[in-house]
Amino acid sequence: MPVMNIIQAVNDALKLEMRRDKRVVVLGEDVGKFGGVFRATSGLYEEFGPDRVMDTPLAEAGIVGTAIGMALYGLRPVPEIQFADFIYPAFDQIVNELAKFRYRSGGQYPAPVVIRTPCGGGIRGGHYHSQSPEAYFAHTPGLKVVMPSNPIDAKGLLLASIRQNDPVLFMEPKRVYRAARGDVPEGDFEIPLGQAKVVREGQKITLVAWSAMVHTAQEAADKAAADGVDVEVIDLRTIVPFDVETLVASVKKTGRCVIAQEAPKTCGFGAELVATICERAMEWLEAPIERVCGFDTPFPYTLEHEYMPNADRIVGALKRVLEW
Amino acid sequence: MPVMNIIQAVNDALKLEMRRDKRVVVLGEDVGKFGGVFRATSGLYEEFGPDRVMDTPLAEAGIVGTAIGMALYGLRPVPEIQFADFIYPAFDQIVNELAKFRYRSGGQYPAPVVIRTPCGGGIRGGHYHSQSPEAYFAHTPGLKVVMPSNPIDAKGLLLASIRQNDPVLFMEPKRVYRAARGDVPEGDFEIPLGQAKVVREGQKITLVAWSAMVHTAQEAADKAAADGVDVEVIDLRTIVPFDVETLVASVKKTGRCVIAQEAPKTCGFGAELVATICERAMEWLEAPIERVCGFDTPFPYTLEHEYMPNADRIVGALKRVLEW
Amino acid sequence: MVVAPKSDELRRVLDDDGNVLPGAKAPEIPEADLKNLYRNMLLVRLIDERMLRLQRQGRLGFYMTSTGEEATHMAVYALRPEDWVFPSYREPGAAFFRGYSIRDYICQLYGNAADPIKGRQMPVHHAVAKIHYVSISSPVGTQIPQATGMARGAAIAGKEDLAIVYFGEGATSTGEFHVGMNFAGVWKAPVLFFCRNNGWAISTPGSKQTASKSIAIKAAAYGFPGIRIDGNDILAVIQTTAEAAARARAGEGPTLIEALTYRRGAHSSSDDPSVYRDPNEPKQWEKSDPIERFRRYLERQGVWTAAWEKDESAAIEAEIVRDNDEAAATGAPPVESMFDDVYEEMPWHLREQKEWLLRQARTKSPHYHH
Amino acid sequence: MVVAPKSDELRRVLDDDGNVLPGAKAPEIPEADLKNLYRNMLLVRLIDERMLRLQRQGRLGFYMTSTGEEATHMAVYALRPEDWVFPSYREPGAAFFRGYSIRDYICQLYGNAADPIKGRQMPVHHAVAKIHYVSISSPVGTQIPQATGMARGAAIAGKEDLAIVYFGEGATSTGEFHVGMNFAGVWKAPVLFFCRNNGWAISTPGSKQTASKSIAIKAAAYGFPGIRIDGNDILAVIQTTAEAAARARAGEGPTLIEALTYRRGAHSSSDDPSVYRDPNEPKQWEKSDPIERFRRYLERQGVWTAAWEKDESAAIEAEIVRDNDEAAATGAPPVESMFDDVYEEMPWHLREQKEWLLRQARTKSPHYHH
Ligand SMILES: Cc1ncc(C[n+]2csc(CCOP(=O)(O)OP(=O)(O)O)c2C)c(N)n1
Ligand SMILES: Cc1ncc(C[n+]2csc(CCOP(=O)(O)OP(=O)(O)O)c2C)c(N)n1
Ligand SMILES: [Mg+2]
Ligand SMILES: [Mg+2]
Repeated sequence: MPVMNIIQAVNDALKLEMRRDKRVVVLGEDVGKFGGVFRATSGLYEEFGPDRVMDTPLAEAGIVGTAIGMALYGLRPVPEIQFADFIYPAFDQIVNELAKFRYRSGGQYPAPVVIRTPCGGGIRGGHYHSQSPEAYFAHTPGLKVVMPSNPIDAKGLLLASIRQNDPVLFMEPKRVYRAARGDVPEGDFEIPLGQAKVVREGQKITLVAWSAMVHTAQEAADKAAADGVDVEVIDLRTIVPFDVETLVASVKKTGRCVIAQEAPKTCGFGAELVATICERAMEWLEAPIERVCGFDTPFPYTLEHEYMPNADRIVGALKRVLEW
Repeated sequence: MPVMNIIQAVNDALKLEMRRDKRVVVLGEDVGKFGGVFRATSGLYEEFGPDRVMDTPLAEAGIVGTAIGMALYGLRPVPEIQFADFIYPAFDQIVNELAKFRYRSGGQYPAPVVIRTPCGGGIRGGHYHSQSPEAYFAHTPGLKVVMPSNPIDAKGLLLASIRQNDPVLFMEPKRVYRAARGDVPEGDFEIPLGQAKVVREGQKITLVAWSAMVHTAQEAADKAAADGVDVEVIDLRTIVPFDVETLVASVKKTGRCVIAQEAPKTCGFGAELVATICERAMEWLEAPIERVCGFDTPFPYTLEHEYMPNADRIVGALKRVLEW
Repeated sequence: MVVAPKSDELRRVLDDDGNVLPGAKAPEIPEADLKNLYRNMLLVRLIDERMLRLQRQGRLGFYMTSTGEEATHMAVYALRPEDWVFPSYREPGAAFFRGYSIRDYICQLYGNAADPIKGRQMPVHHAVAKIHYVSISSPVGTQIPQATGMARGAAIAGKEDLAIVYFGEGATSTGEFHVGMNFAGVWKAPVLFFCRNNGWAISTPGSKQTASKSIAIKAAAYGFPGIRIDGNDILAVIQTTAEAAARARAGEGPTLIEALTYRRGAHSSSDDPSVYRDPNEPKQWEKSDPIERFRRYLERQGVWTAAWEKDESAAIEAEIVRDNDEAAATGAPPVESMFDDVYEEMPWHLREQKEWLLRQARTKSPHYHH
Repeated sequence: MVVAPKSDELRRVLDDDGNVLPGAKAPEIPEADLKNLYRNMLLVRLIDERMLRLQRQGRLGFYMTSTGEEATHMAVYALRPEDWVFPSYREPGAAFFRGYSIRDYICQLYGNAADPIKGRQMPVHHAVAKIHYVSISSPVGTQIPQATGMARGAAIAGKEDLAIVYFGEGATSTGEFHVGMNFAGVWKAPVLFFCRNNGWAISTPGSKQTASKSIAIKAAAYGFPGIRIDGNDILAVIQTTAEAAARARAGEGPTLIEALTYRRGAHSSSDDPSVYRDPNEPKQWEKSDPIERFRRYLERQGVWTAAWEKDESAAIEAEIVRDNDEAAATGAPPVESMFDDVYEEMPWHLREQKEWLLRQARTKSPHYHH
């Protein structure tokens, strides 16, 4: 099996699906000849031409709005938003239009659009090249939100996303775009949406993460293991709909839970996880669930490593919850 | 003391502050001669003229974007977004600009803008005249989010919001705009942001709500009282920053909690409340906290009363939590 | 060929009395089609009157009329049935012309169990996929880039289909108008931008909406032609739309059509224009009523007779009454339908919420019967 | 008076050799000012070279140059000091001209403890309130409606202040451009829209950005004049800006200035133009280099001498080196500063998060020393 990084895995999935399905088109800023600022679409323009790989004017509302129209026509658009931080000009098209088209038309107009966008900090990107806005979309019925952490999931989940018929926010962990490498099967395979993955089995405490935070969580679990603490790490992979069985089963087993979230704490997706676990496994909990999150400030530049949850901070939380 | 409804209280606060402070200006769609589609700004155009009460073109991004510029110049703009459902075209100006101006400039550029907008369902408004998008803003550091439920709070909180120096999302409960009436002091007074109000004292269980849901919560508490269940009802009034002391103290007292939220359940503000309470009062909880919320669908038209939390549904939750 | 006009130039075929103007040429339209066009405009006028009355009687939650703007709806006559219509809330005639039934129309207004959109949206937010009439949204302007994308999609698929998108002059102030027009210009997408300039956006007059000399002139900012026409002149509407469609199909790109008309009624049943508008203003527009002008033209052509109109009106009225009685008697959609169509398949959390609600529904509560 | 030009008309004062063109008239500028303008353009050129080199050496996280566009920065010479500048990330010269210090500029790039914005944003996102230079944002176009609002605010307050807003041609595709321009037209706001049309938006050429004949022509869509000028001709920039400012102060409303220039460097230090752009294209623009053209003009005026430039360059270089060494040696802002300025007063949740972090910081962790 070839070893790929996440960029290569995404690129591979796009090429594969565009060869397989003529309806798949890509559009966005600089996705054409340039292949995208992170090069995730490189080679597509050369292979599929300007009709299926479209450089657009600088307008996210236009990118998503026109993608919706293409989807209504029967195409399979996969627009790219250059950074998740720049998705807000398209917010109305996403939450009021894309998310509601199927429902508001009584099922007559499904709009299968898969919006790819890199998210997260750790690349010295400051306010506007670091954000993790998944909670906004998780709170929007009609959208699915997929957040892979590694190459094989990125490929399998992207293929599955393009082939299903609901709108998907596909958020890619830019901090580990190249750092996260792994074996990725050649050719066609899918990883179904809505299934979490236990990336490390453990008995004492459940540690939940998604996107780039999964790597920080694993680093923390390794450190904890060195202190003899046996942590179970869950990579949610899809946050809407999320895999409640796997999550609750793990917490019932361990009786303790820590959630690692890069986004600001208040009203982040971690809060939903805490609420759900408490609704379903309260009597199994031996300690309060702790959230290790980004702070409730805009994403800073110089102090980004102080801002972002790191392994030490997660280890601290694991200890506190275990010793509670 | 005169009796007012919420529209009159908001109108009174605006007139009062515009007389007191020349820097206060109002802008939005149809806010001028027409006085706003809910008439909250009626009479302002006649009294203060077209320079301080501005009908704008149909563009929310323009309304908020220009309001930011006015605030940077030293004015006190109070833009109106006609319905909260139409705020998303301004989402980028609100979350990437307004919320971050002070921080990103190292404190050089505060942007005190108070965005007024009616929210919530129950007026047969369907998808686009019923939404409660507060969670999006609660997850955005730099914004304050104020959601009064009654006339006196609406006036006092609006005056306080316009006078402090941070951006505020001031969301008004349109379902009870006219139905909620009460004594409102004439002239000047403020209700400080960040303070919840115990609107009904009780011993057995804490019921938390904000905005129009407070009235549904009180109706539920009355019904429960008829069954001899003694419910404490908290009106949060401000959700960012919310009054954690009052909330946690109440839960520690009662040991049980139900949260009533009109917005869709997943990743709503209620989830943050559950998570916060569990972090701070887990050992006092005698039962899991239950959330009674809007369902995770777009806001429907015909079935809106089935969609929205009602007193019966809240009573059911109170019973379940008490009997747990 | 459409050419960008001087901003004050206004294309007309018929004068206010329904005479073909000197120098103008009426499009060739078979008699049956002329009658069908007239009949559909009449239908809009009559159903608007009826439904507004029902709304005033409290039997409908909300309503919006098109009175005085019916000619603009008939632009679709110049298109093919496969072409796509992205409507706003004020062009029901375009749906009727394509075969949307009075029955479905009224059921949508009631949001009842027979509503094609299952009671999901407010009245007048129709969606009719089988006639390529796209789902109407309240947020103003959002359909504009969608139409551009649809048209671009058709071109990518190698099809000849085009899209027409309707909107008011207020919508031209939105960012969506700008991005939809700009993408269309760059892509030379086969899309027709049809602006009903009816003078008002709720209480906001055109003069407060934009300082540009016209709406048509805005097309120059995107590199394609804009043309201003008399929107109460059905022949000008059809002729101009046909020319723009020919351009689009020839690969020459989009056209912006500004149809000057007037919103004679209130913005909606929730609105009260007396607060902000001189009541004489709407009156002045009655003399260029699009239906009356067309009627006079048809009469001169020997196509229209009073007897024929009497029969048509009676037939329409009867159908409206019958379908309204049936719709009013039809119950609400089943509670459980609220959870359908959020996604193609219902995920666990919605399934649970649905089951929970159905359990509740079985317990006594006034809310659960309609 | 500014008049809307034919889209192909281009206003120039200087030819590529720095001669005043026949029929053109050079604005009256005192010698000291001419030298000051030249010096500031030189400063931008030199500091860009230095900082880009430091970035390549890995000593700066990120950088963006303005090479070849320096003349556009000098539009502010035609304004009053109280007027407000809404910059994008590519007009540092406008800040230098108003007195922003090299020291503060470099400290911002390092995001160190002496950074005027406290290390909050990426390099080149300056904010300098004392010279009315508004906080730079990454999201393209967002400053445009803000500038309109600021200008409208000044008018409401009865002041003569106006606002100038800089943006690239890519920004004209955003919804923000449209709403900012449209509000300004309706309000006749005293705002100058200054578009640096440098041909590229990262890898996207102007031809893929819009199909309009020019950027200037877009002003017609908003009812005010647009004018296209040679953006590498500092005298055309100053003259046109002065005229537009006079219009604005006279209450005649906004003007759109399209300054034709060229992005000779990469979009940013993260960009590699060789992937998408013919390397000869930038070369061709070197012959109309704005600094060299101005130099030749000044030389003819007897204002410029090689010796003077040598001294100025040396002084600038020395200042840059000194301030850079100091900035590089300055540590990061204190960890606790991360929680300031989110709100005027710190609410409980941020206070708790701050205290929690400070407790952590005291525990050993590689992350907490800089
Ligand atoms: C984004 C958005 N903002 C505000 C509204 C409220 N609103 C509904 S219709 C309307 C006026 C639309 O005017 P116009 O586009 O001219 O269409 P017309 O009603 O005249 O046909 C407004 C402001 C909305 N629906 N969507
Ligand atoms: C809303 C938004 N979308 C995308 C980006 C990414 N981006 C940064 S600069 C840029 C190109 C801007 O081009 P232009 O406006 O011409 O300015 P120039 O860089 O040429 O000076 C893009 C696409 C962004 N910063 N903001
Ligand atoms: Mg209108
Ligand atoms: Mg550019």
